Amino acid sequence: MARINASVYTSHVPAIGAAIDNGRTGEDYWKPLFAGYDYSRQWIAARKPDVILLVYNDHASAFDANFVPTFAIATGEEFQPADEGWGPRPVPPVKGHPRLASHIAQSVIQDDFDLTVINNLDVDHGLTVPLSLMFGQPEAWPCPVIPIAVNVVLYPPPSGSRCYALGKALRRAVESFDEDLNVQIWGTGGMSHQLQGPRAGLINAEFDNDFLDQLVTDPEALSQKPHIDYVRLAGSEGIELVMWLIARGAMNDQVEQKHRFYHVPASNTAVGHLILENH
Amino acid sequence: MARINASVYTSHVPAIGAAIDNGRTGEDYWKPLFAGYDYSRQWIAARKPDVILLVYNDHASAFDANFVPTFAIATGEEFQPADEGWGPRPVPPVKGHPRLASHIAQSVIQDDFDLTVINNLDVDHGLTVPLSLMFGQPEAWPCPVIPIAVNVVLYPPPSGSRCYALGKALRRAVESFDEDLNVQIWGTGGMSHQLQGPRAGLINAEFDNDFLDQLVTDPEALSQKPHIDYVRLAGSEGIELVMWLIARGAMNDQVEQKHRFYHVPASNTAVGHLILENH
Amino acid sequence: MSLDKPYRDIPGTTIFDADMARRGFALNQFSMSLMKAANRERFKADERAYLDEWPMSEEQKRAVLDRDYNRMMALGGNVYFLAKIFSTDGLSFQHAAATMTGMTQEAYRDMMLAGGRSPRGNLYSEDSGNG
Amino acid sequence: MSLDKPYRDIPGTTIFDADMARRGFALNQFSMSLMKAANRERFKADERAYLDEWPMSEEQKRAVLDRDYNRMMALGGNVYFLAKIFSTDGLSFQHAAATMTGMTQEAYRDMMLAGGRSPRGNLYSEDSGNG
Ligand SMILES: [Fe+3]
Ligand SMILES: [Fe+3]
Repeated sequence: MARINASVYTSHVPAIGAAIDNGRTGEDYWKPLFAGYDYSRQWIAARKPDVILLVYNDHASAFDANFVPTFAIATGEEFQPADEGWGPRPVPPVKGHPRLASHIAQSVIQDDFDLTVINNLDVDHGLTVPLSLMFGQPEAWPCPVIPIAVNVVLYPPPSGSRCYALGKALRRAVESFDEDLNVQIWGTGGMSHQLQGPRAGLINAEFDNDFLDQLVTDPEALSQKPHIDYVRLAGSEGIELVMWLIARGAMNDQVEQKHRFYHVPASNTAVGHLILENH
Repeated sequence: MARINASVYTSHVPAIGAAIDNGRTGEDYWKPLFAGYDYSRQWIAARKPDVILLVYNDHASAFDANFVPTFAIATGEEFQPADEGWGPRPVPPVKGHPRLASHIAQSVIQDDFDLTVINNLDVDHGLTVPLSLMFGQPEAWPCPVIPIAVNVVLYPPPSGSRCYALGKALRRAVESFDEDLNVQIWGTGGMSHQLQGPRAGLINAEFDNDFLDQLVTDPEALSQKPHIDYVRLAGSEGIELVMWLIARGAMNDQVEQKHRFYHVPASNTAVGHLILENH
Repeated sequence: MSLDKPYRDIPGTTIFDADMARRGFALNQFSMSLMKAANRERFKADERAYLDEWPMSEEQKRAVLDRDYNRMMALGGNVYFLAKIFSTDGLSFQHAAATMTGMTQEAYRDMMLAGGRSPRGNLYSEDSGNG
Repeated sequence: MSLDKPYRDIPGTTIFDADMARRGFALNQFSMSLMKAANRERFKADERAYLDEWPMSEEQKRAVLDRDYNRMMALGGNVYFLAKIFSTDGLSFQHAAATMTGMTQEAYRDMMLAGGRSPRGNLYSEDSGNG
């Protein structure tokens, strides 16, 4: 049977992707950020997953204003890096896992989550920047990835508790798959940031660190946090953090924290990162 | 405040649209079918709705195999009849109600239904045939329509109980809208039919009539009927009937039945029709 | 354990589930492409050449060329997508349904006029064929 | 009663909700169109003419021509869509964010390096402007 053994949480700032792609990771501005992922690259080399469920959001790349799915899962064979307006990132295509993805779709819909099922999907920095942070710059990504796209652009996104419940449904789906697979689930986006309006540049380190604490120790209570708290306290784009609750919901109540990192700034954004294991 | 006062249920067979569009409603084959809607056209002329929430499914017209939303709502200004392969039906464009539709989307997503929000959408026979049956052939449809599209093509569709619960959420959304509007909700598709394979042509009049009975008197119990019962007993396309539960869920527990009609066949399909009012 | 597929024992019926959709993706997208008049023309002019533009299996292409709808469905086709093929041929849903049952269109139409195919004997595989 | 919009009292912030999305639909779709190189060329060659192909309000077109991002957002634009405009101009997200705040890009960058804009005084409209 397939099992979710670990989860990774990380911001997915586009400027991080650009720094990697342009060989600028050694610059003073970027060094402290990438140092925060040194442990992570060793950890994942040692605990190589067979498949990653990667929870992220599209940023007006694959989805336009005409079609906004709250939750979507991609069941295709391969996903190309999206052209976000300056050419696609020079990273490998992302291989999917059609059989597991189809199984999850069927299971989770029967569990009363109203997924949109997608086959082909171009994946933007929301999905590829976390892969780069964790795996560096390989010729090919080391394992298949199942994209799970969440609307956090058009208000309202799904509630924190809905996201947390989806995580539990994803876990049930994975555990009913008949092949032995070591599965990881990643939650991406956040932490505090606001990219728009006179308040752009808001960073709330206290909010972010409380969120990191609570995600590890009391995710159930954290899942009750209303949207207004995210957008008011963590910035209009800080709402991306609800996606972390999907990954956390798929884990045990009690987890082991293997790594934690927090850094300001990456461009306009606070960067947070956690690695949690089930035991 | 807006209110859902009545609901209409009807099959949406494409051949019915063709019979209307080609002036063949007086033929022996079609006469008994259209006679079943005589009362309905008078009823709706007397109880003219301000807006209709029209629950239907797309039949590989607007959505291809790459994008399958479980529940979608269309918030646009106007929807064109889809070209289903032999030119669009010669019926008026369908006007939307963007303000109410946006309000419903926001409300229902906050109520933990994972809607896909669509702006522009070409609407196929699933939506236009019910309009033709109820309104005949006017120059323009007499009121705005909000399309609510449900996946019943890719298995699994949403469960009966999920559909019934969505109806209740739609009602809460309508009742929190700040304008006085007389709203109807229509559930379309079904009844028993199978369009594929050696078992094509299956009609189960007993199943259909039991469904009509129970929809009126005990929808809560009916909503528990599992998918396998629909596809086994009412044909692979009989599963469309789950969409009637959405409309029924938006009504009172106790309703007044104004009209009931059942007829076999329309092409490959059994035709069922109900009009229910709240009091 | 894997997901139950209790619908596997319904006789004469293919349920279009996520596994089938995966298998039939290119076949269904090819069918969808026939909603555009220009593509219909190209398909009619040279069916094989048009099919060869799609990443479909040889089996799937053969089933399309043969207009074998039961085979297309066994290979992941869904009837609402495949409808674009028989529409291109100028044929009705009832005609296509008849061919899938192995009946003549007349016999199928008469069966429908008489109330359709009976559920009796047609609900479970073990009692299929008696209906 | 109507839906609460409790986010209305967040200072300096436009929440892109369904009402805003409706208002900004054409503006956002225009922005999306700039993801294609050919459209970027046409837009650069004659911005006004390209904008006139879209069913946008005069106000929205004016805001685009002026690169007034706050105005675009007030008229239903969303920053991820509008990003296609400043990308076409060869400008970064940080540059665009700076213009929205009325700060120079340098001052904005320094603020970010020093830990970003403080939440103090920036959470509720009544205490905005003190931050
Ligand atoms: Fe993001
Ligand atoms: Fe239908």
